[in-house]
Amino acid sequence: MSVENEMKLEFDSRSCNEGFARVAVAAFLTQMNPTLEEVADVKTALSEAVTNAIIHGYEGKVNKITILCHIRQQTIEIEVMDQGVGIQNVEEAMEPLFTTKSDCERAGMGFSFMEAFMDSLQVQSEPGKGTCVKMTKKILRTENKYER
Amino acid sequence: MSVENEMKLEFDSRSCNEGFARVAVAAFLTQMNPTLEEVADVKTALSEAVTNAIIHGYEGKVNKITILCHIRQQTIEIEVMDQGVGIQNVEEAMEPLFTTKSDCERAGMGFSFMEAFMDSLQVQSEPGKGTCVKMTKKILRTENKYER
Amino acid sequence: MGNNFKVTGTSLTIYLPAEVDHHNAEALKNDADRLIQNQNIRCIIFDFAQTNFMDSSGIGMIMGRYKNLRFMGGNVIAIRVNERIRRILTMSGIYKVIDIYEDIPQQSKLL
Amino acid sequence: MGNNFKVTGTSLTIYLPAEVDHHNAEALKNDADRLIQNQNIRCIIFDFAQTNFMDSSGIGMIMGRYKNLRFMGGNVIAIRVNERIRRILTMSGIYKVIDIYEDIPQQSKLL
Ligand SMILES: Nc1ncnc2c1ncn2[C@@H]1O[C@H](COP(=O)(O)OP(=O)(O)O)[C@@H](O)[C@H]1O
Ligand SMILES: Nc1ncnc2c1ncn2[C@@H]1O[C@H](COP(=O)(O)OP(=O)(O)O)[C@@H](O)[C@H]1O
Repeated sequence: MSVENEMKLEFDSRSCNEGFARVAVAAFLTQMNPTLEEVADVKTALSEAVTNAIIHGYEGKVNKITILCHIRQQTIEIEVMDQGVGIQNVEEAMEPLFTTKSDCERAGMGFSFMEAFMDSLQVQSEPGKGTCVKMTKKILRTENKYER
Repeated sequence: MSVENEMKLEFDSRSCNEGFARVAVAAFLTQMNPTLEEVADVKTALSEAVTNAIIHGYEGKVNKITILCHIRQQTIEIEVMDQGVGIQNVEEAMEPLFTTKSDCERAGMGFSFMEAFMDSLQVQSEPGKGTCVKMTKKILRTENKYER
Repeated sequence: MGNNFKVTGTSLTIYLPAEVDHHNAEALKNDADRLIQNQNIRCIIFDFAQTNFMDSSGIGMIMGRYKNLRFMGGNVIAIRVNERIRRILTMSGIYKVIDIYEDIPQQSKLL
Repeated sequence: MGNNFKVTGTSLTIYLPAEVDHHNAEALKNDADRLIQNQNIRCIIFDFAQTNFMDSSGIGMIMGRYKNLRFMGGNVIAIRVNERIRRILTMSGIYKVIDIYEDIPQQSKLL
């Protein structure tokens, strides 16, 4: 395992890329030798952020989503960015069950899941400019030779 | 499956990212519903190009490698780019068994494998500027609902 | 839609895919709702046997079907959930309105 | 290095990882060469039972060990290769100098 490593992923905001994004980030995470539980946690949080960019940020229109992953020592930092509509009131948006798309059967639990499964969550957003969700998680296990 | 989809992946030229790059591209490919054989072909060709960027392009130094994948209809196009030392004589470099790093036990088969496993291969390179390897492959199978 | 649905009387079993995310949930929703309307469905069984991933889009999808059915006096249950899925269901609070069974409850009045 | 190597007399079995690429090959090389020197190894068995991926870096790694051993009058074989690996070995031409067996040849003079 490198103590420092970085990757950037840019893709179309199509729902068929949600699974792809999860696999790519999980594969990058593997070098930290995480538990299955930790991988599942990261995949869930990432899935929420990417889905939000597709549904809320770009409202279904095709545009670019960027994921930035940075490994530093035992911590993975993940940023999910869109240049979509942005969020008027971030504090309100982050409240459990809050959703602006209840007609689309959104549960309003995206941010709650991100908070529950990661160690930290920061949301930066500007209406009309876009949204950046930054999450970190400490991965506890250590290196395994010849395995990734 | 979208008839058109695109992703860009940028990562450090560390050997521990070779496996990650393969998984990411394979995951992107999955939406085309490829056979296991086709996935293995693409992974092998990609692995050759990424390894070359790490070993030859950057000669072991840490810098950025970019992978661009584009799906158009039934064809996947993959570009692997580095801003490394470049190739003096591309034609010669592409000859089977040719290698400039036989001391590192290189088999000189990277380009041969890329050609064998993909439908087309184009290499653009400028000494001192870097190298871009562009490969395409037609994926024959069709959509499977609910699966990726 | 083929293997993803089974109708028995007024019961609909939905065999969920390996990953229930926004993409897959959208596709399921449309097909499920067509069946629910056309076949006068009163009970939905979400079968998680193949599922190892679900996020909050899955919760929204289940909740949506629950609301539609509840409105007509129907029932929704979840079966064969693994530890991870159980945790997601628990965190979401959806377990309060949807029962989780090991397998299809044979004697149940639900079916 | 633990589970990746087994020495029996002057034979070294190398249990290759799931993916033999440049990254994994480099790590294997160093450990293998240390054993080969210290234990007076005369035969290397590359065991592909766990391997489902190999690229030309793997070919270079096998070829390198072959050259070292050949120099001292030794032998190199590959066992338990799947269809994909067999194709890679065939394409590379390495099968001309390295024998491929279903499993460890018990009666073989090689061992
Ligand atoms: N990337 C984004 N761009 C714009 N708005 C967003 C974004 N992410 C979240 N939001 C807003 O925050 C609300 C709450 O998000 P979340 O907790 O994920 O619930 P849900 O996605 O189910 O609505 C959303 O309904 C939306 O209004
Ligand atoms: N990205 C690159 N940057 C610079 N040189 C390269 C690059 N890719 C290939 N080469 C040159 O082409 C040669 C042949 O490449 P290849 O067929 O992959 O064999 P090998 O990697 O085993 O040497 C290399 O030895 C190297 O000199």
